Amino acid sequence: MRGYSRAIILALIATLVTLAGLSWAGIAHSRGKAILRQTAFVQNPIHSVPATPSSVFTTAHASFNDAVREFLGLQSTPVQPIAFNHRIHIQKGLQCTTCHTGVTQGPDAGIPSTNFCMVCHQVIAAQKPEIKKLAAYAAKGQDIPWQRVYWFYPSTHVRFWHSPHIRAGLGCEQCHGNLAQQTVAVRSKDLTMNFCLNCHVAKRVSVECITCHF
Amino acid sequence: MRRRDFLKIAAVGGAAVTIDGCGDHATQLIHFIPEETLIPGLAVWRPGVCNQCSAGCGLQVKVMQGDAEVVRNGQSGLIKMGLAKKLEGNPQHPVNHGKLCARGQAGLQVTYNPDRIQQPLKRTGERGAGQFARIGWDEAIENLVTHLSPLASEHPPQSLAFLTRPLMGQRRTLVERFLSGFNGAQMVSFEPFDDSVLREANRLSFGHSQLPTFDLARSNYVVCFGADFLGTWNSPVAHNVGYGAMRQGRPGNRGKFVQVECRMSQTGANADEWIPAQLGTEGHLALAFAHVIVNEHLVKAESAGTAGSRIDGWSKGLPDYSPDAVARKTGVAAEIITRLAREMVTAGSGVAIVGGAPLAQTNGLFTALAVNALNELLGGVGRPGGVCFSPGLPLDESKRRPANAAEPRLISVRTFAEQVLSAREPDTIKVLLVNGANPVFAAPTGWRVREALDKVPFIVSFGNFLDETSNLADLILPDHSYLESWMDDVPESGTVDAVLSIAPPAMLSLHETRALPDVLLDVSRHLGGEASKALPWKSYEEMLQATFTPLRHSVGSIAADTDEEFWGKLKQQGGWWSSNRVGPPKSSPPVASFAPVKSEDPTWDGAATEYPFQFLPYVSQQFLDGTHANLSWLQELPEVLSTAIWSSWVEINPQTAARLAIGQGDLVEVSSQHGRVRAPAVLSPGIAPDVLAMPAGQGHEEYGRYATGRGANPVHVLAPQMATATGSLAWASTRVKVARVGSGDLILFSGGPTEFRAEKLSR
Amino acid sequence: MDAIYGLFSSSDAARHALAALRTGSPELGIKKESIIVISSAPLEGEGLGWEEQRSRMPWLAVLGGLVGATTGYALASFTQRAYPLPTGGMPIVAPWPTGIVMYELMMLGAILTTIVTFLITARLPRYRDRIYDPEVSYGKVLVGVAEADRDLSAKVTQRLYEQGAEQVKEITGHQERLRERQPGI
Amino acid sequence: MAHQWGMVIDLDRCTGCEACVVACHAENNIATVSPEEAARGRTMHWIHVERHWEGEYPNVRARFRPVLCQQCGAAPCEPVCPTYASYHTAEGLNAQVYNRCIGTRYCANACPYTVRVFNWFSPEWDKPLHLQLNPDVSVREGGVMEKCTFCSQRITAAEIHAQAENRELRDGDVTPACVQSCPAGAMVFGDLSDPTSQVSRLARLARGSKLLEELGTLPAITYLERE
Amino acid sequence: MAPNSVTQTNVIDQEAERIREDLLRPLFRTSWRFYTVVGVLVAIGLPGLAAFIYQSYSGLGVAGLSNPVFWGFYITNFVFWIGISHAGTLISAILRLVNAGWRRPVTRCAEAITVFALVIGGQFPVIHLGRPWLFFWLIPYPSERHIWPNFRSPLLWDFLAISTYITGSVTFLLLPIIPDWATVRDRSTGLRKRIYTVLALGWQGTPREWHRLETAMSIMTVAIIPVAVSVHSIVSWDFAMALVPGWHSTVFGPYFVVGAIFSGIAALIIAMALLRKFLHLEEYLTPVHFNNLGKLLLLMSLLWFYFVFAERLTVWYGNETAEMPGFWSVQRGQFAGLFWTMVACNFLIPFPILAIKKLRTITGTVIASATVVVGMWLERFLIVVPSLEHKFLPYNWGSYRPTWVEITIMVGTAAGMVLLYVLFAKFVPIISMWELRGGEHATAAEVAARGVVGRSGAVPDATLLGTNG
Repeated sequence: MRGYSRAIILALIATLVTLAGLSWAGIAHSRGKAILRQTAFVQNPIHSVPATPSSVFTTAHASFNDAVREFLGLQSTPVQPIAFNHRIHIQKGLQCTTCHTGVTQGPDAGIPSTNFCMVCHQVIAAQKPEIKKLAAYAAKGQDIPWQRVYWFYPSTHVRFWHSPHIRAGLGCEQCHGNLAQQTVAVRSKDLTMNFCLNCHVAKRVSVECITCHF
Repeated sequence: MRRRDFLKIAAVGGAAVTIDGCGDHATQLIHFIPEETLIPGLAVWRPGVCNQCSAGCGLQVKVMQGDAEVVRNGQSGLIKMGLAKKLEGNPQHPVNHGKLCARGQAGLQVTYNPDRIQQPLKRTGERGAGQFARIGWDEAIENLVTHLSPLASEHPPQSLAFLTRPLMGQRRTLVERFLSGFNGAQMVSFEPFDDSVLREANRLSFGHSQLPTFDLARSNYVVCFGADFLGTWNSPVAHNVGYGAMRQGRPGNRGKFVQVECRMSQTGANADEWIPAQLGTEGHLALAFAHVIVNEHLVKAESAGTAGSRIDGWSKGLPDYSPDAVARKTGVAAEIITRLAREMVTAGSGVAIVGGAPLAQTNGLFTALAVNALNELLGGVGRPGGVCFSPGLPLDESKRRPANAAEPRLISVRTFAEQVLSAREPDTIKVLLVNGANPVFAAPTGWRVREALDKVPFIVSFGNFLDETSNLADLILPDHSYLESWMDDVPESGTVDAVLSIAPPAMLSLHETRALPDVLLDVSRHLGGEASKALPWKSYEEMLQATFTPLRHSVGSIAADTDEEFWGKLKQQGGWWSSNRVGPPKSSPPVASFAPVKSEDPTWDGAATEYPFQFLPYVSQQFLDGTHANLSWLQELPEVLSTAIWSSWVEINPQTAARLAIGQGDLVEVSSQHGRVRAPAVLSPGIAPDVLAMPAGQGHEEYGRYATGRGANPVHVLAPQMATATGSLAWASTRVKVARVGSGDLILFSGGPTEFRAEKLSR
Repeated sequence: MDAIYGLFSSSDAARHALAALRTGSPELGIKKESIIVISSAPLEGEGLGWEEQRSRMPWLAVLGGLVGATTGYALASFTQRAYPLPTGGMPIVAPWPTGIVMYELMMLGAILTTIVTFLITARLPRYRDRIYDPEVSYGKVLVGVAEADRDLSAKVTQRLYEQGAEQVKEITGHQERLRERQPGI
Repeated sequence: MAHQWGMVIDLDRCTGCEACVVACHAENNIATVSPEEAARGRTMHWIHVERHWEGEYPNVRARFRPVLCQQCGAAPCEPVCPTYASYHTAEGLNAQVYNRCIGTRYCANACPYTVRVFNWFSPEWDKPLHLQLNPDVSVREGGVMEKCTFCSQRITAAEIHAQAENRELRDGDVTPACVQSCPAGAMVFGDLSDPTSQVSRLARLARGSKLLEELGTLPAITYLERE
Repeated sequence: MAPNSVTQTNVIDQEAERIREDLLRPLFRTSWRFYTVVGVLVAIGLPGLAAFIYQSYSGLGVAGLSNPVFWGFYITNFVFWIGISHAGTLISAILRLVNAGWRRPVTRCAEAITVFALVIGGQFPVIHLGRPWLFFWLIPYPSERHIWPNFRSPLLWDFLAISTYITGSVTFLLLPIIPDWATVRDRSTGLRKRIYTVLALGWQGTPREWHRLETAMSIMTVAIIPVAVSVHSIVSWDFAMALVPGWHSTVFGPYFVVGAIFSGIAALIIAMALLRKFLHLEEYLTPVHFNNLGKLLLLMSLLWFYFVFAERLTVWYGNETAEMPGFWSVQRGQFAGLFWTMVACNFLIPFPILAIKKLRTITGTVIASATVVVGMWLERFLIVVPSLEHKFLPYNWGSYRPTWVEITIMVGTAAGMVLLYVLFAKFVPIISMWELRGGEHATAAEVAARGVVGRSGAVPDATLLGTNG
């Protein structure tokens, strides 16, 4: 009886030893790429250690919380520094393209700088509290830190060009809702892949994955 | 475990605590009003001038709007600004025809380098300890002016020196003018692997003291002695463009290419015939070719003209250079010599190229003159498919310097160091201005540059980076990167046209840096007097405009009615080039009297018995002389033959290695009479058994996070030997020995075996 | 649910008891269908109810397999055609891989059908209204009669004891109260 | 007829200068890893220049061959992907859809050219190197496979621009970064379905061959062998 | 006749009761040893879990995989465990199918191995993912992305096959447990009784239930064998479908299946030996079982050797450029040590032990099995890694060196497997009580002599392997 229990223990030990041997000695010997550590050196001592590379730009998540939110597709509602009123501007006859100048030419719509706002608001409605905030930014030489309303997580790898959609005759409201009815812009459409695909299928335009994901 | 990993784990652990507690970092920063407006997401292409080597290629810079973290008026914040996103060649540019080499492409990382000096620094600790305090520009300029004003007023001889890497375009003029305000100021030019021997030879042979331009595209036969012209030498992009056309640009007429060298370079790998010759005997081989050509009456000896006359015995048919005699010397079989010589002539148009290691010998000038003579004999000089010299701009060169100013003395770093170290009054040089040159890293230890710099009382560096030389500075006034400043250059070679490359800044400056020319103008204004008279312009742009608008009157790529229009188009086009090609000049009249060179063998430092190997440092494909070692793209770019990345190494012939029991990747120590260096071995089939080769560029002690402490610097073993004729460093004339010292490590991009044969691979 | 049953120590005794109950069913006034046998292991030999057992389970499994295979084909072909993405130069509905999908789903279908059929035909799970005695798990064989709301005790008890029952118990009402009955009453 | 994008690489012109490699890094936001990671063979090159030695010293020769994704017509990498992250577009591109990729790395095993690279970690850039990132191209996250796309962002942009100008794409409208940079003009890109395009004409040359042609992967890249 | 019969049955009854007590003892009595074992296994397993979390968060790069060796230990373990899983279901199904009487004490512990090996092995494809949190994209379900999984991918076949297999195996394991749970239910009290009451599904033991159970089992027996064969074939196709020299082989299907059964039997023998020792089942798991399984193992060892030989022979003889570097690296290159260890473990050592009757004892078969398990793991490793290291273009060759993460996860999951098994043995009678009738287990001779088990249409047992014990 004792005999084979010892045999089992021996076999287990042999397994572990084999595994250890595998991992450290046998597998990756010599000619492969992985020859670790770099030891070429000069005789002069290195007198200053290079700065530790700091990771600033990464698609990794800042926290576990972020990762979970992204996984679940949660996007927090943006809080704008100035309660920009879209409705009033549209009512006054401004076109979307007056401010969002990039929309007909390139991928991004763009948001004008404080200077652009001040072209009008130097005079118009200068006394209103929100405009005063604007003026204060302008006086400090600062731009307004607008928050994005529509955006995608980096892991969606979505590239979107506005201009072809505008050229195709799509109205802004197709994807952004009727801003003539909105004050501060809110995310009124859920821009899911389903949303995009339905339109692309209906209009018989490309549904190749790499049309948008590249 | 790396710190990053730790933070990540900590983040997981802390997630429960910090639920929703994380804000967007970007929103906490101030947003500045943009200083230029660009359509977001759309690229604009702006011209540029490449500064990654001295070829002077024209750039096209893709600029797109992005959010950059900058400091404005002492406040940090975010700004939407045009950011350079990609560098491409300027398609109109006559040198590079829209192409750009790997190093040129990587130039983007100069501007965005994390280790750039972002604002003026003042030394606080011991010199060389690397301790600096950040200061403002006003303080910095004031500091410099304080040190310079006594020199400007008192006129002590040799009080100021300007140590620089070879300057491009009007920068050189500006610096010369600046220095002319100081009596006895010296310009110290430093380029580790310079071509002064070739320039001198070209002056003697052809009357042009400049690097040659090759018309490879129309050449039927290229024989190259040692120059890595497709990789690193002279104007590589122009050469590649021409090479491609030579090979397959003319249907049915594929040019032949023969490379003579003892260590296969990237260029040599492309040769139809690769001929390893003894290092330093390339001149003999060239003359042996000439011998065959002349003695077989394929071409008359006299047709070599002046270039031929520089060689002793030319007119007598070069009796000393019979193929048999030369075969013994060079190790190249006589039959090969004879065959190649005949081929060269029958090919129609041929060109001989020389550069690199053969000229970095004590007999470099002999070699260069020999090849020049061969070139002239082949009839290629000034003809299609041959060699020519780029014409200068049709501008009045006399305006370069104020008439009354003395030309600053141009000396080498070696002379400078000797002067400083030997001077009785050690502070003869009171102020040293350093721009881009890094002799502490790249000059042989025997030159004692570091000791010399230690004796200079005040060193100012205009460097972008803290390198070994800048690290010794007392004051650092960081320059803009070349994408952030006005750039101009007149390429020395690479084109048959007269070319001016010029470009305004492609992007606004990212950090609180200032362009060197503008700083010098500013300083000269502060100094007043002679110094300011020589530099009457408010800005460098103004100087460039004043200098180059006269080009409007020459026939060239820009037609404009007014100077303003011309200037505007010039800025847009990224340069000016003569449209009707200024014909390549014929051999110029003889230059002074010169005793014809006799057969000369190289002198090696070190006895062959004790030091059995010839040591061949070579300009690195990734880093050139080491300037680019701080660019991560280039560190991770496999050197194409060894496939090594993030490394430096010693190349050894496999048979030699077997004899010395050295295996691939083993750590070896290479030692000469002057120093030692340790690096892993790379067994390379393309190197002569008695040669050890090592790439330059690594082994930085101080050059940012990507370069510091990485690899080894071959310069440490070099003998401070000079090429006899020019006084430049004979960097390939040291003998060494080698020994395995341990199991070293090497990072190779390719995990494959070196012995694998390609022919099995595909059909 | 009312029931009465005897516990037997041997399968032979149980078989005899079962036979006795069957043959005596008109006399005892019980239906043959309400005679129950419970054992802790499948009983060997004739006469213990096995011969009556027939099941279409194998056929159902085959049917389930067919359904699975069809599902597999439908799944593979409809989903692939819904968003046709060519890969590797293969047809959108590639025959060989679809065959594998069909095969696996066929087997899955057969297995699931078997499980479901087993549970349904064996009337499992069922936690209420069951006649059971823990003694069974000690190896006893239970033979008895289960007929709703009928008092059969005396005769059946008698008969069970005659056949060698070690114990006879009865269940009355919905509480499933167990009451042991003594022999000879 | 949809475009069929293809490339010709003239090995007689290729000098091994590796301009294409850096151009690709710059264009496609390819991360540099680190010496430690590089030592594990985890560099991210989408294109590399293979070097093969032939012969012994002194009759030694090296051959260069730039190898990038061959955009195979019958790509072994595509069908093995369980999530369709790898598939074939109508324009002949072997697409890699990053967001669909779950990181099985099966495609990379199946690829006989070993040109697929995996993000073993999420890439990082030391500040401010992130400013060099091309906004036209995604930054891929850790756990995702990537490879040469024939610079599909440039194809898309060229198509959008052509559309804006109401015209068809012309030969030469699209040049991937590597082709654009190649000093020796060794690489030519274009539409193989257009028999008059430069790439079609070159692909028909007798010197042309496909890499590992015998595997039947139908690469879209033709190599013109060195003479 | 009747009294005689009664006496007889009473004896059997007592015997059966003793069996039940023996087999139920582990369920009701918990010794310190159980807690120690569980503690140790948890202690080994948790670091594996931690390593997986670390890997998920940091990136797969913390493992030793590289370009071009994209698969390493994880896939090796996946194949290995799926192979081990063939212990049970397949063996047990075959033995059931041929109605080998001696199988009765063996089947359940074999089937349990199947289920747990699948549970463990099935984790590896997820563990090895670059973005494991998205593993559910393998499941065909309608999503707003309009995209379904790619049914052309062998990984999807894997998913389907393993899903089917695990469903089948669990069924196969659970169905015969129901009556045993009923027994436990009847003998326990309190919470345990309530749990087992639920688990027993209200099992009574009527002829109808027994009949349905046996019918279901016979269908499952027939169904599970092709499923098991298909599972390991599909696992082999993960490799064979890829254009990798050394993988792209038609023999891989049967080769993998044979290897799987081989390692499965070995795992079963080890498990039986451990159970016998620790649960004191000496009387039930007798040398006869080990002897019979040893013979099976011997057969598989020969088959395995045949396949290895056939596969190597064709590669060597064909001498294709692309295949040879990988081949030689295994035969005499850096993997030669592992290769010859594998050959020793799978053939040279077990063959004599199993072939010589005197050595085919419990100790002998266990030693042979232990080497086979190690050898089969090595075989999987040698299929996965050397081929990936040597693909078509030699410039891109690379190498693989696992890190602590992979090893920790591997050891941790192995501990998890054992833990699951230990817990199973704790909560379920590891030998099917109702199938094991009194006296039937006594000796093989008796087994052979006793013949038929009463089941309608059943083949008389001991036809195949049970007869010559």
